[in-house]
Amino acid sequence: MTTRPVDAVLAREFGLNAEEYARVLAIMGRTPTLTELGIFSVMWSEHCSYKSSRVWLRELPTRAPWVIHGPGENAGVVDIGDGLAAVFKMESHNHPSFIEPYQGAATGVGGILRDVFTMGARPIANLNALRFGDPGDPRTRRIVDGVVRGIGGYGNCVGVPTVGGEVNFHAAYNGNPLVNAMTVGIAPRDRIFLSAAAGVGNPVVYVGSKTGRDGIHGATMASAAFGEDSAEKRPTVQVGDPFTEKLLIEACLELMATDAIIAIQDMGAAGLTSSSVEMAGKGGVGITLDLDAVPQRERDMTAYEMMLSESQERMLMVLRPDREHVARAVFEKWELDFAVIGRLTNSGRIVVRHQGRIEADIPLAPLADQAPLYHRPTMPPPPPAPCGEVADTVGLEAALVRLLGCPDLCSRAWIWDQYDATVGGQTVKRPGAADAAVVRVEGHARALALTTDCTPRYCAADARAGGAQAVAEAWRNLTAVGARPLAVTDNLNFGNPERPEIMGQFADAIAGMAEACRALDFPVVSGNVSLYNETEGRSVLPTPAIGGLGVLDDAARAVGIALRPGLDLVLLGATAGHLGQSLWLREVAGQEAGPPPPVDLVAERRVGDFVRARILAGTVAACHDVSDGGLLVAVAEMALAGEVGARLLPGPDGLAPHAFWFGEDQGRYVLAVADSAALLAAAAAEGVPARRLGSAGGLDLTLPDGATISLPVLRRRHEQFLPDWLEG
Amino acid sequence: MLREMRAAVVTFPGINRERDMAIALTRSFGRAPRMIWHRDTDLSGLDLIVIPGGFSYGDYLRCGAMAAHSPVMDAVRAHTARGGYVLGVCNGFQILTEAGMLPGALLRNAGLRFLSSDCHLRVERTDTAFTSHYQRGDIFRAPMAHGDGNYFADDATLDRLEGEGLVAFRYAPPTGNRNGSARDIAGILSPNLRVLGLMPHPEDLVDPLLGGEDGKPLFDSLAATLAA
Amino acid sequence: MKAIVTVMLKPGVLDPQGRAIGQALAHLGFAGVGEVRAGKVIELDLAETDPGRARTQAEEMARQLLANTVIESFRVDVA
Amino acid sequence: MKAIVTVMLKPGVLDPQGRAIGQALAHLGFAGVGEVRAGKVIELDLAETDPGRARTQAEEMARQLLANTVIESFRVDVA
Ligand SMILES: Nc1ncnc2c1ncn2[C@@H]1O[C@H](COP(=O)(O)OP(=O)(O)O)[C@@H](O)[C@H]1O
Ligand SMILES: [Mg+2]
Repeated sequence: MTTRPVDAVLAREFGLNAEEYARVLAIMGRTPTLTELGIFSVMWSEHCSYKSSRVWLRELPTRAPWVIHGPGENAGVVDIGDGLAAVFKMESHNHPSFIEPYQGAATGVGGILRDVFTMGARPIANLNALRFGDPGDPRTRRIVDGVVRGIGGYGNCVGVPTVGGEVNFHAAYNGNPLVNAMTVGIAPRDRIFLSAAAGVGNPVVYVGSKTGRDGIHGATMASAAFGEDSAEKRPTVQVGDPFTEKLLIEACLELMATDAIIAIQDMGAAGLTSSSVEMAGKGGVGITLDLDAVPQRERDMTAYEMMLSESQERMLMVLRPDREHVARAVFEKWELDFAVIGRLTNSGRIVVRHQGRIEADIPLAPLADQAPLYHRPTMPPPPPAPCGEVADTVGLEAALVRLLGCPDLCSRAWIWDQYDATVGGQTVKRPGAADAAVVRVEGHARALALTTDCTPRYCAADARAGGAQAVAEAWRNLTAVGARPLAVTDNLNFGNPERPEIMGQFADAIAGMAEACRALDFPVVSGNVSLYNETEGRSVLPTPAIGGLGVLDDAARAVGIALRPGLDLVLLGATAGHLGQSLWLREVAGQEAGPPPPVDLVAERRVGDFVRARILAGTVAACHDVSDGGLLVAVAEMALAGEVGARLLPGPDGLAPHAFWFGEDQGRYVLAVADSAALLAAAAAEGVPARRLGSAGGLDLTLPDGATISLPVLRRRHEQFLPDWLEG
Repeated sequence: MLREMRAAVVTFPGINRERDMAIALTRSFGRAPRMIWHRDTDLSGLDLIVIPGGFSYGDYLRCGAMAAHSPVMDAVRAHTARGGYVLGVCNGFQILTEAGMLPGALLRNAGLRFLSSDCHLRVERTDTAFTSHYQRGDIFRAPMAHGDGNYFADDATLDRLEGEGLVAFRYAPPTGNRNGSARDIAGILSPNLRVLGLMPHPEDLVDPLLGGEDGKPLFDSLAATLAA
Repeated sequence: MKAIVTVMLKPGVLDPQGRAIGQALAHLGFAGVGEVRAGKVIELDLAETDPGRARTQAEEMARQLLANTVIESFRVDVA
Repeated sequence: MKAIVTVMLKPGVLDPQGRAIGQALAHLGFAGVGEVRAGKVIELDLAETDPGRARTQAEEMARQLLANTVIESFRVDVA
């Protein structure tokens, strides 16, 4: 290996700017070694240090009586009753999924699973929030195909059902798709495992797969320090091994049933470095690592390579010394590597030894406390101009058919048919069956409701309104199945934070999210920030994806969206006919314009609480929130799900039909009930706007203007886009 | 009183539907099955051995190939030689064919994609321990979730299976045969009718709350037979 | 020694993967592509240094595990 | 002509399948098996009759479709 001097130039290539490198020199009091520089560069990277986002993330509410652990742990933890906790988080794998869609998405799923089971929870559900480029872009098809196969390939194999998600298409994601994966697990509430190391002298133990040269810090690829064959030796793409992950889940859970583990942390980004630094740092202890003991897949790996490798399916634990043999036996049973690779010390330093040399010796406190923190300039984006009156030139029927077949609204069955949604035997509401997935807790009546939501075009037009809307929609989707919304995980996908207009979007989106979370008692307990999502200077749409979790005390109370014959349809919530940023405006009128629909958080809560109470009272047969595409799309989706038609009444006087049926006003639900009079009366009594829309029956959808569409025709339109495009 | 029925679920590294199977068996049998790790080879005193679904050994090389060589499979063979019952579902079916306990093989789905959705199965015979609680010709629903469920055997084997009435279930409308299986075969029996292998998952449809009880008669059939 | 075991579906067993590859090649504009068959290759590092014995070993591995002779045939190359 | 494209994971890329096969062979009692790598082989019937041109064609197909050159390398044999 040729060596280059460690200096400001190399630091720059490792992603540290001059000021940051000066800080490294001050902390070290000498020139760092290559390994030390590597450790600083990954710990102070945007991904690990949140240096651009931290000041804003503080604004999010994170507490509620039911929150057990908020942000700061591997995943968020909330009390769900029966002595149980739900553990959940969302994480992005955007860039790897562009380079190698299958493995990028697969390892994304693997990583988020580890964040959850490292806390002692058995994963019970996966979700995925996906944004792809324009279907017309030649790259998009390959990316969609690979990402979907990768998510299925990993999730199906580990045996965790994939129960929900969302998909959008927009040219802004050409060359930069977003792949956000969410995992939810269940643990006894008094058996949550944390990462803070404790007990000087205790063994530091490595388990899982061997370490190879996978995914070593992208920055180092640019360095010429490694000779000609560096590209061959250091694949930036990691290959996932879901089989090993499955063994790792079972082995960890088996060991967690004993008292052997003091602290545990998965090796995610920056692998051994971040796990050891964070465990020791959080526990306020020191740590020594002996890299000769690390299980290695390849020969002649350097300390630098081992410390920065992102090989998958690995965990780091601190064990009670008298239980080391118990742990070893468990991992041997599951045929996984197990190695004592270090000890905790009282030095307050991380000391890395390799082949008789000290390769790194860094004080931990300043590595954490003096990590860069930026108040980057923000430029508030201009408020969107109103889009004014837009006349309807096509009528309701043509617009409905076009909308139901468009990429953003067409059936996602082609995708979820590749995901095992039933493994585990607890899936009460599968993809497509309800606004949120519902998964029962094994052995209990109780169930979790799960959803992911964000409408990036709203966020692009007005990040604050869009941020609030994403939270409100997640809350609404949980409410629509009858669940009590508990908490949120998020995945904030934005462009380059060094550009003030991007930082402005980021700050605004957080402000909107915070406002909605507060108003809805819906705190953020975990999350992930993904910045620099841009290609050729063009940023993705601001996409603060929200993962919502709620609870149903009795899974049998959950309702889906499927219509049944003979029921009345009732709309709850106020309709102003807001067409700005609607899909009707984009797909039918050909404009992406106007402000997004405003979210009235007080009304949101009033309507939602009313809907949930009716569902839990058992008077609601089906419920669907009104979102993308508006009211008529929601009704059509209910009809298709139930294979039952409906006859619709005219909308209110004074509102253009297309505005009533396709406007995207927020805070609305369509309910199917046997007794609409009782529902209307109850709504009136509580000040909730309500309106009877029509009744269900037959096999046609009859619109208020008399037009009739048969469900099979509508279904073909709804279901054909993805298979035609991807299998053709 | 009913005789005590003894069922066991055998698991291999990578199996992931053992819990689903245990729940279904417990529902029909009134008691939980024994869970057996593949390194244990003592299967004495058992009436029914179930090999559940999943991705044994990651489905690497060929689905079921590595599990089929596990020591426990010799014990499963001995169990059938004693006249014991064996049920293999999905990966379990693949393991039974790889072990040579059922004929044929499961190839990649014809469309080359993992298929996860409900399918419909027609019951071809009802005079077996696995199907007595169905009516002949019944069409029932079961979730399927597999990438390699395309049943293949040479024509002579297929003719023999049909001639001897060893086809237990076939894919039926409305969903039909989506994986390309020869002669729509979804499940087959051994000549003594004591070994059943099938691709779809009746164990995931035994609870009205989860969408229906279409799979329950299979487990009720077994419970009734074994209690007799 | 290195033994290379190539496993192909037997003639007569439908090979949807081969067919799909053939179609995809045609879509990409490659002309003159007839039948396409897809198979597996397994490279083994064997401690055995005698080519004949290495071959016998690899053949035994193929028969027992690497190929399913109901549907597949195999070929062993030793280098 | 027949072209045979062999696609293997690049050295250094994790090969979980190869690893699992190696372990299974060891469990079956085969001793002396070192590293195992698993790959794909695609056999193409080409209308092209010139070996050089057939190879060039097959290499182009490998680059465009048959191999994922981010993680895989390939070899073409013409017969
Ligand atoms: N990538 C995906 N994976 C699994 N399910 C998905 C995915 N995308 C969408 N779905 C499912 O499709 C259904 C419709 O999604 P969506 O239109 O986003 O619902 P809503 O607008 O009500 O939030 C939901 O059940 C959702 O979980
Ligand atoms: Mg949504």
